[in-house]
Parts: sequence; C-alpha cells; structure tokens
Amino acid sequence: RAQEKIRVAVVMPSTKSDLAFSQSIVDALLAIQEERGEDAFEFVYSENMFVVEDAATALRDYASQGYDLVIAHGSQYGSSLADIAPDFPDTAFAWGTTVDTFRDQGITNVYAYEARSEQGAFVQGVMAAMLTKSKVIGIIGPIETGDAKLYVDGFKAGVLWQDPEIEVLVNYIQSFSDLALAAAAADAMLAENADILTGTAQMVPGAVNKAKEAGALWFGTQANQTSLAPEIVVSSQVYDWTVALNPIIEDVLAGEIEGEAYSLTLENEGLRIEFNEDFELAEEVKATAEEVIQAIIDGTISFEIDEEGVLTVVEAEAEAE
Amino acid sequence: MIGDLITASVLASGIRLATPYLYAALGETFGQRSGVLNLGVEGVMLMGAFTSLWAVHEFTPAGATGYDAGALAMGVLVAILVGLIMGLATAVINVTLQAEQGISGIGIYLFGLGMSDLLFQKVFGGNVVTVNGFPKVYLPVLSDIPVLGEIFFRQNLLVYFAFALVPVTWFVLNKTTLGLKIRAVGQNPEAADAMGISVARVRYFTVTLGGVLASLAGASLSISLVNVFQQNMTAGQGFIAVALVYFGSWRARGVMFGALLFSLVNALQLQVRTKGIDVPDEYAAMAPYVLTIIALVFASQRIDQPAALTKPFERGE
Amino acid sequence: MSTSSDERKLLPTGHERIDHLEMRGIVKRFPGVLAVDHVDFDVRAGEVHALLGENGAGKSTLMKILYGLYQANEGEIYLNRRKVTIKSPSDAIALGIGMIHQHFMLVPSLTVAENVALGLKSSREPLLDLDVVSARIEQLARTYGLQVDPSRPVWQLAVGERQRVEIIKALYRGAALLILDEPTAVLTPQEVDDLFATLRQMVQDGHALIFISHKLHEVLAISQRITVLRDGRVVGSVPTAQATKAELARMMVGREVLLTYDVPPVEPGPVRLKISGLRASSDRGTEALRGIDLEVRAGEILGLAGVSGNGQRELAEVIFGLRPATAGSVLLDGQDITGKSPAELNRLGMSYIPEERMLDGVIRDFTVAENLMLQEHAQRPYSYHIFLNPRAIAQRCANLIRNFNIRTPNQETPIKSLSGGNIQKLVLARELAREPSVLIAAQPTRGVDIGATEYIHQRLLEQRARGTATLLISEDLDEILALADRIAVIYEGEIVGVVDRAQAQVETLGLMMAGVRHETAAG
Amino acid sequence: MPPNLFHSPRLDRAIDALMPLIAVLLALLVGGLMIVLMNANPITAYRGLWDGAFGSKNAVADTLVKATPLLLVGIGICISFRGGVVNIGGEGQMIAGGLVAVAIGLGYKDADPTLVIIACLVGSFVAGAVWGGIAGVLKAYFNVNEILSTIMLNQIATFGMMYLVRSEFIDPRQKGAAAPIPETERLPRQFDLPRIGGALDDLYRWLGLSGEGGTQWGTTLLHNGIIIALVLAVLVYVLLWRTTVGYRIRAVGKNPRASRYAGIPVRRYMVLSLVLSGGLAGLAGGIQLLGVRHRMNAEGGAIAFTGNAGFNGIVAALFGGLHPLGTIPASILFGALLVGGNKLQRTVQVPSALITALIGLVIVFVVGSDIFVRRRSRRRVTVSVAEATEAAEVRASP
Ligand SMILES: Nc1ncnc2c1ncn2[C@@H]1O[C@H](COP(=O)(O)OP(=O)(O)OP(=O)(O)O)[C@@H](O)[C@H]1O
Ligand SMILES: Nc1ncnc2c1ncn2[C@@H]1O[C@H](COP(=O)(O)OP(=O)(O)OP(=O)(O)O)[C@@H](O)[C@H]1O
Ligand SMILES: [Mg+2]
Ligand SMILES: [Mg+2]
Repeated sequence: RAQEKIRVAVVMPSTKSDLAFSQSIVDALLAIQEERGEDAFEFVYSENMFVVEDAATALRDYASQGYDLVIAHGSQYGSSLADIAPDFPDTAFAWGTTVDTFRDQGITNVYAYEARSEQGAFVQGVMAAMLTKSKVIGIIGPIETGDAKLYVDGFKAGVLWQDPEIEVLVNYIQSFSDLALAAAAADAMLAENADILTGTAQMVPGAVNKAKEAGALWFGTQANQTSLAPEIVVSSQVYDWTVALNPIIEDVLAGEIEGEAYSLTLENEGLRIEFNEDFELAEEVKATAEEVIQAIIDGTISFEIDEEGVLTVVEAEAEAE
Repeated sequence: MIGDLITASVLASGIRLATPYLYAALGETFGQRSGVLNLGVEGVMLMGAFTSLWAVHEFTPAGATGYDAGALAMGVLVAILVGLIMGLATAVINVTLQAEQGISGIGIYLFGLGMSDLLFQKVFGGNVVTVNGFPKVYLPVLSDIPVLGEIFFRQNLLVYFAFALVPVTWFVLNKTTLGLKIRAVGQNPEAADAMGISVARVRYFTVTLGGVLASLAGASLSISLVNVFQQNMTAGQGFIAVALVYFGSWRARGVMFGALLFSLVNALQLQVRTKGIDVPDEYAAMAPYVLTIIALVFASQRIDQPAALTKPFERGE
Repeated sequence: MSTSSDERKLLPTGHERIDHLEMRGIVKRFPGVLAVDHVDFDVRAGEVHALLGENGAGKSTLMKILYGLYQANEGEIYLNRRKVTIKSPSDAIALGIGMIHQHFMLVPSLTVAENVALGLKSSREPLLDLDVVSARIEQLARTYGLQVDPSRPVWQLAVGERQRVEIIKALYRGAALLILDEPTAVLTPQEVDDLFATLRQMVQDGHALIFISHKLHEVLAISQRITVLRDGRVVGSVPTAQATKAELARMMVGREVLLTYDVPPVEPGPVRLKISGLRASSDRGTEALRGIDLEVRAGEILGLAGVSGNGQRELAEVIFGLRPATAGSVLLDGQDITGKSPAELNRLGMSYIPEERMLDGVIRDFTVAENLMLQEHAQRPYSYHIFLNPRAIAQRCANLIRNFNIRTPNQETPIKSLSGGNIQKLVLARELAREPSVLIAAQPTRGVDIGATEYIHQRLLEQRARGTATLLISEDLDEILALADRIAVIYEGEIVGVVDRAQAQVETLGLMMAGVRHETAAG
Repeated sequence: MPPNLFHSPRLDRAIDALMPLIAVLLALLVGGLMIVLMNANPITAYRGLWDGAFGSKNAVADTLVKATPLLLVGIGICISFRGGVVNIGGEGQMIAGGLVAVAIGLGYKDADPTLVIIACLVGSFVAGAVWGGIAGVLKAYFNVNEILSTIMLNQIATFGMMYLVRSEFIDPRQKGAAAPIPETERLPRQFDLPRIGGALDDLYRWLGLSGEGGTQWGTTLLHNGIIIALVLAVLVYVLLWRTTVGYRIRAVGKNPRASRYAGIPVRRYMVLSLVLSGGLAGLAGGIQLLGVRHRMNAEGGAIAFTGNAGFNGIVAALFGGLHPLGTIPASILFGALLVGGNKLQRTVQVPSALITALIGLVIVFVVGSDIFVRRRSRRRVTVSVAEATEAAEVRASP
C-alpha cells in the first residue's frame, strides 16, 4: 500500500539550533523537504526534550496522530521507544544514535541510525598532528560516552597514528551546557601550550573563543562550525543524516517497514569533512587528509572497539602479512 | 606534584570563573541583608547574558575585526537596564505583593530561562553568534610582577570591576546611612519602621540593585568570559551564587572567599584531568561542591542571618 | 527642628514644645476585638499623664495610634488646638512625638550609636557620622543622666540600658511629647528611680509625657493626672493628688483587689533543690555564675533578688538543663540532675516559667490549645502512642482556660492576638497545672496588670501550701517581700547573702543588690 | 440594620478559591500575547494546552503520572517547611532514590516481583532520607545552612549517578558498542509498577459506562504510583496535625527556643524534617523509576530523570498552602501545565522556551495574587466585628 505524501515527526533533546547534535537532524529534514517539496514531505519537531518522560509522551502522541515516521533523536529515548513501538505496528520509528533496532525483542518497526564519527575524527586528528607546532593538542568532551566518546577516541587515534610523540590532552567537563567551564578547560589546555583544540557537543563555543583569543586552531564536528571563528577553524566533520533517512523514507513510502540500522560513514558520505575555504591549509596536509579518507573508505584503515570500549586502529597492510 | 598543578594560569582562570558568582552573590547579599531572598538570580543572569551580547553584536560596526569599546559599553548599559527592569519586577512581587519568596524566585528563574532563549531565537534565529568581548587589560607595572602579575593583573575590565565591588559592598553596608537602613530593615523591620524608615523603599532599592548585579553577572559570562550566548548557558551558576551568600554569612568578604574557593577548585579539577591524572571525571567535577560544604563545616561559624530574611513586612493592622 | 524664634517655647533639644495634644473619640477595631472604643485623651506640656488599665485594655493600641503605627477607625487628633493627621511614625516624629515601645524597638546587632542614628539625616550624607551622633548622645546623657556607651552593640546591653537607649532615641529626635509604654516593667527599683529622675527633668524642661504602667505606686509617684481604661473605654480620669491605690485598682479591675496578702505559715519540708558550687558562662563567654550555693525546701518560696543581668537567667537555665554547667552540681531530692535535658526534668516534676515569655514561653503562631500542650502532649490521655487525642486535649484546655480565666475568644485563637497579660496567665496555667515539685518562676508578673498579679501570687502561695519548692526570681522587691520565706540576693554571679523575710529590710536588700555582703545572714 | 444580602460568606470563599485560577488566566493572557508575537494562534495553542492536559483519557493519565512525583516531593516539602527547614535538595534526593531502586531491581531479577517492588520503594525512600538527612545533620550539628548544602548535594548526587551509570551500573549490552549509551539495563518488566487503567475500565463497566469516550483507560500509562502518592498525602496530613511527632515538627519550625524550653529535642526534629521530606523525594525517584523510566540514564544529567520535580514540587507545595491535601490539586494543576505545555509546542510549533517562560509567568502571577486572598479574609473578620459592635450599640441605646 504505497503512498506519495509522508509526515515525519522528530523529538530531540536540545534546541533545534544548537549548532550540534539536534541541529544536524533538523538540517537533514529541511534538506529532504527542499528536495521532495513541502506537500510531499511534511515534518514537525519537539525540541528541548531533556526530560525523557516528556519525550516519550511526545513520541507516543505523534504515533497516535498517525505520523508515518517518528524519529527519536537521542540515545536516551531508546527504552521508551521499545515500549511504544509495539503499540503502533504500522508506524515506522527511527532511533539515533545507535545500531539497536530491538530485533532481539521481536520489534520490527524501529530503524536505527548512528554516525561512525571516529572516522572523520581520525582524519581531522591526522591533520591536527601535521599542523601542530607545540606538539600538544587538546580535546574537550561533555561526558565520556556515546557519540562524544567515539569522536574523542577517533581524533586521538588519528593524532597518535600520525605522530606518536604528540601529547593529547583530553577533558570531559561533565556538562553539555556550561560554556564557562568549557572555556576554562580550553584555558587549561592552552596553558599547557596546546596549539590545536577540538571538541564535541553544545558547550564547545565557549572553548572556540578561547582558541580564537590564543590564536590556536580549531576542528569542529556534528555541524559546520566555521561561522564561529572563520580565522581558526580548519575543518568540520559534518553529519548528513539524509543518507540514513532517505532509505527509511523510501521504505515507509513503499509500505514495507523493515527496521534496519544505518550508519553514516565517509564511504556513504553521511560523514563529510568540510574544509574552511577562508583558511589556507597546506597542500600536503589536505592531500594526506584525502588519502586517509580514501583509505578508510576502501577499508585499508578501519577501527575496532573492544569490550572496555578501547578503540584500536586496524590497517589492512598489517593483516596482509 | 600538586605544585605543578597549581600554576599561575590555573589560578588566573579560577579568578575569571569567580566573576559571575561575585556579581550575582554580592547582589543577592544586598537583597538578603534587607530581608529579601531572591532565588530568581539564575533567570536574571540569563536575561543579562543574552541582552548584553545582543547589544554588543548590534553596535559593533560591520566588518570590525577586534573589539569595539562603544559596543561593549552599550552591552554593559543594556545589561544594567535589563537588570533594573527584572529587579523592579522582583521587588514588586516580593515586597509590594509580599509573595512567598521561595516560589516567586523559581517563577522568575523559569521566566528568565525561557525568555532569554525566546529572544535568542527571535533575534538570531537561534544561531550561535560570537562577539568580540572585553579584551584583557594588562595593568601597568602590576601586570609585570612575576606570577602575581599573570594571576591578578592580566584580566579584563569586568573581572577587575567584580573584585572592586567587594570593598564597595562592604563600605556601602557598613559606612553609609543607606547601609545602616539596609541592615536595620533586614534585622528588625518593625524597629526601622518605628524610626520612620520606609521598609518597602529600602527593599525596593536592594532587590533592584540585586537584579542589576545579577544581570551583570550574566554579561560577565556572555561578553567577557565566553563571548557567545546559548540557552541555559548559566548552567545553575545563579543557584550556586545564592548558596555562596550563605557561605559568606552575608559579608562581602566571606562571599568573595566562597566564590574564589569554588572557582579555584573548579579550575584545579579541570587542570587535574587535563594533566591526565587518573581520577573519574565525575569525582573531579564533584570536588568544588563537596569542598564548599566541608569548608563551611570547619569554618568558624559566626552566623548572623538577617532575622527578617524571607519575612514580608506589613505594619500591624 | 523648629524655626520659632520664641525662646520660651523651645526645649533644650531645640524642638518646639507641644503645649497641648488631644485625642477625640478614638475607635480602633481589630479582627475579633474592639480594642479602643470612643476614647478621649489629652496631655499638656510639663505634665505626666498616666494611663492605667488591665492587660488588653487598649493602652498600647491607643498610643500606637498616636504614634502613627495604627490608623484609628474613628476620631481626630489635635495638636495645639490644630487638627493633625498622623499616617506613619515619620509623621509623628516630625510633629515631635516620640514613643518608648513596650517591646523594645531596637536592632540588637547594631551599636547604640547606630540605633540612634537610624533614619536620621547624617551631617555628611551619604556617609554615616557616628562620631557626631556619639558626641550628641553623651551630651544628652549628661543633661538627663542616662549613662550608656554609644559604641556597645545593643545585644550586649542589660534591659535597663536598652531602656535608656530608647529614651535617648526619642530625645535625639527632639521629642516634645514622649509616650512611655510600660517602661518600668523590666526595670529594677534603682533603675526606676533613675528613670523617674530623668522624667522629672524632662517635665521641668516642658516636655509632655504619657506614662503607662501596671504598678500603681509608680503611677502615683510620677504623674499629675491618671486616666483608666477598661475594655477599650475610659472609665475615669482623676488628678493624681486625689487618687488612692485601692480606688485606682477598683477602677481598673472593676472589683476590690487585695494589694497585700497574708502569707499562711507553712512548715518547710525536706530540701528539694540543692545547688552547690555551680558555675556557668554567659552567651558572651564571660563567667556568669561564680559558685552558687542554694537550697530550696518543700513548701518554701525562696526569693532570688538582684539587679537583672547578674546571673539570674543563667542560673535558671543551668538548673533547667538549657545551659551547661562548667562546675558544681544541682540535686533534686538528692538525685544529681546536672545537665539533664529539659524533657527529663519535666518528667521529674520540675517546672520553669521563663522570663522572656514571648520568646521562650510560647509559640506565637500556635493556638491557645497548642500552647497549653507544649509539655503534656506526649502523655496519656492526650495522646496514645504517637496519635493525639483531640477530645482529651480540648477537655484539659477548657479547664485551664476556665480555672486561670485566660481571656481568649476560644481555644483555637492564635495566642499572638492575646494581650500579654493573658499570655502570661497561659504560661502560668500550663506550668502550675502540672503541680510541679520544684518550680522556677522568673519575673512571673512582669508586665501583668494588678488583677492578674494578685491572681498569680495567690496561685504561687497555693503551690507553696501544696509543698512545692519554689525559686522565685524577681527584680520586684515588693513581690519578693510579699511572697518569699527566705530571700537570697545575687550579685555578679555570686550569692551575697540569704536573709529570712522577718529580718529583711528594703534598705539592706538594696545594699546587697549593689554588691555589699551581708555577714549576719550568711545562709 | 438589615442583613447585608451582597455580603454572603459562601460567595466570599468561592472568590478566594477562584483567585489562583484568575491569576493563571491572567498569566495565560500575557502568554497569549507572547504566542502572537511568535506568530502563532493563541486559541489553537491553548486548545492544545488543554487537550494535552485533559483532552483525552491518555492526556489525563499523562497529567496524573506527571503530578505523582510533584505530589510526593510536595508533601515532603510541607513537612520540611513546617519544620522550619528549606529543602531545595529534591533533585538529588530523587536521584538517590532512583539509583537505589534500580540497583535493587537489577540485583534480584528473579525474585518475587511484589517483594522486589516493595524493596525498591522502601530502598528509594531510605536513600532519599539519607541524602536529605545529611543536610539535616549538617544544619543541626554543624550549622551549615541547608539551602547551601542541599543545592550542593543536588550536584553531587547528579555526578555520582553519572559515574555509576557510566561504569559500575552500565548495561552489559552497551559494553561492546561503538558508541555505548550511558544507561543501566532496563528493569525486568514484571517489576514495572502495575498499571491501574484496567481496573478503572472495570469500574466504568461496573457503572455501566463501558465504551464511554472512545479510548479505554486500559491503554493509558497510568500506574498505581498516583495512588501511593495520594495515600501518603493523607498520611502526611495525619502526621502533621494528628500526631505528637507532627506537633513537635511544627513547634520546632515555629519557635525552636520555646520548643527547647518545653523539652523537645530540637536538633533531632530538624534532622527528622529533612529525613522525612528527603525520603518522600527519594520515593518519588523510586516510583518514577519503576513506573515510568525503568532504567537510569546519564545523558542529560539530573533533569532527564527528575523532570525538575525536585524544584517544581516546592512550587506545588507552596501553591497548596504547605498543606498536604492542598498540595494534591496544586500538583495536578502544575502537572497539567507541564504536560499541556509540551502538547502546546507540538500543536503550534512554538519554541519550548515560550512554554518555560509561560510557566514562570503563571507561578509569579499565582504567588502574587495570594496577598489579595489574605487581605480579603482579614477585612472580612473586621467587617463582621464592626457589624457586631454596631448591633451591640443599637441594643445598648433604649
Ligand atoms: N495588632 C493587633 N491585632 C489584633 N488584635 C490586637 C492587636 N493589637 C492589640 N490587639 C488586641 O487589642 C486589645 C488591646 O490591646 P492593647 O495592646 O491595647 O492592650 P494593653 O492595654 O496594651 O495591654 P497590656 O497591659 O498587656 O499592654 C487586646 O485584646 C489585644 O489582643
Ligand atoms: N499584629 C498583631 N497581631 C495580633 N496580635 C497582636 C499584634 N500586635 C500585638 N498583638 C497583641 O496585642 C497585645 C497588645 O500588644 P502590646 O504590644 O501592647 O503587648 P502587650 O499586650 O502589652 O504584651 P506584654 O504585656 O507582654 O508587653 C499583645 O499581647 C500582642 O500579642
Ligand atoms: Mg500594652
Ligand atoms: Mg503588658
């Protein structure tokens, strides 16, 4: 029972314009709407759903209002989704960021999407390693889990892969909203004469400005952060969720909901490294970056995470021996 | 080992972190000394944070690369204005309408939390904007003193001003007729009233002043510490500021010590983790909160809480 | 300050005198009370007009209206024949009216000078000019014999000193008319004499004074005219010259009042309360008790005389487990009870009527019933396990209210709207109803009208007859001489002597209270 | 004089009761302007608010579920405020409760559900009580002001929770994941608090109302936590006004000195007030966990789990006049506001910030309006006195 019009609802933890996690999904939906047209693609959102209980209510409400695709854009919404999805077998749900579609619980109408942000992080890490003069690089994260952990570990791996000598300072400040604390963390790193910083989540703008004052370089992620400080941002890893959303939408339109998991990778261009044009980047650095990207795409460089969540870089050459 | 943790730069950054607490807590001190508890500080801070950033952004000439003194002045001015309005509103609610100060504060907090974000989205479409905030000002001579120079005398104007406020507050409270009225009204409004003092007028003044300072606290974040605005960027600092007033047992100096202790420990715990010393991040983050309590347990307790704190005054009728 | 050039009309304070002030047809209603009911009242320069009346008669209310603290529902006020409206204390102050409030209106945490300077224009606004103020205070102190140290914080002052601060505050503001609401309630005889000296001085200078007291001899001693209120109405106004105690008492209470009682002899029983070598320190850390030895026998009232602030309060608190003893012991029927908690002492049948009743004796926001149950609530039949038994409680309260005739609309009235005399009765009722074996009564009749005073004294004598050992702490020598079997005098934390009432004379006691030891009667 | 027909006490009391509602309406009016400024239609917006709160059985259920922790925290606040201590630590106490509950639940997966549920609830109460008790002891024995300590303890609890959930308590299934989610395992379903919708439907059927209003209660998320809360509200009322313990708590709250003179161990009762109110907040956490969340998650910090009930409960209690029974309608009203607010956002797509500001306005207006109620009641007594006296005078004159 195919259809041509589709109504999508998304529930997200922070504001739709946080220049980070929540904004990335809204941008994707806008892009899709752009492409398919207002009347073929309609979407609504609930933002600032920090309170999981409220998010659950919203999800349930959207489903019962007959939206075709209901997106729970936040890993904390998982358990609620597992409770709700079975009550609405004809509705498609999507949950990010994760790979879990609740198949093991016999649920078939939940899609999952995640970003292998360690890939882009690795690439940016390599660039950072080549650009640093002080041989000190700082990474700021919110809490040591999920997407943030992936990015931080990837970036660190990239740096060390390029130059094991470099000192990498990591700091999870335990807050998603405290810009002052992020700034102070940046201060601490700059004081250790770090000359390159990066970070993930909503509170990083605080750190970006410290980098700007100190003339250190910045790598962004989740969204293009060039606008924050055009003079110091080298590049940003940008998530393009359309890569995951489009196939889901096709399924919904075709009326055959399978509930699969999608990952954004450099390969499928769900992850893109967007360079800052205003920043003149040394050619060889850019070249190396492109090589690494290619290497990751055709799998000669890949990443494994073990039980303890430790990320290790696996190189095909090594295996060939 | 601990030696290379406590570096000049850590102390300097601790002092910077202390500034918003200082503004907010000193403002709250005035209010509480006159008998009014205002839990709404956080909300006013957010309003001040956004509006001042807006003003700086608005009045910075297009294409300006560095900071613009005029724009920064406007930023502070607007913050003061907004603080004035929020403060007056608070006074109307708590003094004239004699509202239960516990709740009215929470109401003001939620209003500020929402309103600041709303304006942010209305004005900037919610897009993060950065401005060129207050630049560091190296005080001549002083800033060249080894170590101390870096710690104290290479900060920006809003930081200096915050610390200048400490002696000013002490002076106003203890050396002026106004201060005398404030202390009397907070301790025994009936007596003050019987001496022909308008309890309401005094409280209007202190609460409004508290609003202005809270608003400046916000500005000291958005146009001096981090130079951007985001919804809920104060992340609970307003409530900590209120707590610090109790820590300092209603004295300017005590409040300053509290703010410094809290912020220095915070800077230090960040340093600890930057150094990669292996403590769970969460425990490190806990440190300032735990230590503030412990410090108070061992601090010699000379509590003289304003006797009329949170008690609305109405002449026996 | 006045600009009148006519020197004769000016007071030493430089303020214009108030030749005549008149209140006409004043009516004031409070929720549930008609406090003042069409009262006419007037006072002239150079006279003391005394206002008498039972607790709750409306004296304070009438005066608070004159001072602008309350607004009258009806009636006018005329100053020098000119109609004036007084909306707030500042209006009153501007007109040259000052008031010494029954409950001190001072800020404890501030110094004397600060309290005086409060609300005044400073000579160097916006800065304080405490030095100037202090100088002026000392000047006034000399003119009117009011010794105080301007730099001391008020919380460190004894009540007498606080009283002086209040007067200085009024004089400083150039009060031409001064209202004194029960100024002597908390003063020792010596302090009263000093106060009267000051008042006479003021009258000479042409001040107009309104004086409220429950002590008839004071009224007779200081005033030229006396007006008596009852239930908010004027029952009479007489020149002091023609007034007698008995007559005034009848006017106030509406019946004959015993002004002296015959104390039936009671054979003292065994020693109930034995205090030996007791030492303790005050709130300020200074040593308040320096080795107290006392014995109180069953069926005996031991009066403890002394100028307030010589350790009376500390002694009572140590005995009752509210303040730690640094040395010495307290024995109850031979059992050591030093440092036991008030709860235990209650159980052991000890009872304490605190001096600061508004603060320590009652909970202002609680109802009459709730206040009556402060100790007993946890005992059967008033509660089973943790559950209160409303019926039993109501029962008991009804009885107490009747037996001690506490004037209250009903049991559920918050006591804060009772008149102080009645609050005092309530505390007394609560403590005596428990028929304690040892009773510590501190200033039991302070601020209480004569009717109630008589009544309370009778009760104390009843207890005595019942065999209660009573420690009566009082600054009112008349009270002590009227009730006590033996009289101990305390001075600077030491007992300077114990005398039987038989040999007691006011003079010797007065000397002892000033610290002169009394060899002959080393109890 | 003839009895005044226009001065009926019943009417007066009605107006007093309405006063808060009038205030709410005024606030919504102001909010309406804001909504217009955000170029949305206030009518639709407020219909959304209403529908979200009471529009359907599901809505009502959501409102009640939201009100449950507010009520539990609120009645705890009644105790502490009556006892003269300000407990701003509800957030931390809820988290403590939730943590212990999840620990117990996961520790005894195969035990008898009823027992485990009871153990979890008791455990959560104890945890909250301990967390509140710390502030109590600090106040009573080290005179550390409780406002300060509770604010600090909230943060400490939050960080502690984040640590445990990320390390010790983390769901084994997350261990291997590329991007592990910081959350515990979900409690076994048999530990979910029983839903009471079904029972309600039976009741409807029994009343012959079956099928009324489309959807059945059975499908709603209404769990029996609300019943626990309501029962406890009554118990707290009894405790405060019908027992010696409550009497002492109130006495200490009103006048510690006099209480001490009367032989009440003041410090112990200070601690007790905080222990009890902390315990109730902890229980709120436990019920939130067993009834709604079923697992702890570190993302989004405290509020993700508590939904700010630790603070909002204070508001509910004060709206309820610090009276446990008054807190019941207050919590429901406040819960409705929160649930409806989110629905409002969904209906007209205004930023959530607007709703936050709106709720702030409502709170301010309601507390601001309270004075008029007090004034009126005072005037009322005086008036009646005046009449009484006049009457007396009339009688007096021949
Ligand atoms: N602010 C008030 N509110 C309600 N009732 C009051 C108030 N002030 C006084 N009353 C009542 O008015 C009556 C008169 O009180 P008032 O203080 O004038 O008595 P008083 O003559 O001063 O008694 P006392 O000798 O104890 O001082 C009393 O019944 C008292 O309870
Ligand atoms: N605002 C008020 N509300 C209710 N009652 C009041 C109020 N102000 C005073 N009262 C009561 O009215 C009575 C008269 O007030 P006043 O200040 O004269 O004290 P008082 O009766 O003389 O008490 P005391 O004899 O202990 O000094 C007091 O007992 C007081 O409790
Ligand atoms: Mg009086
Ligand atoms: Mg009296």
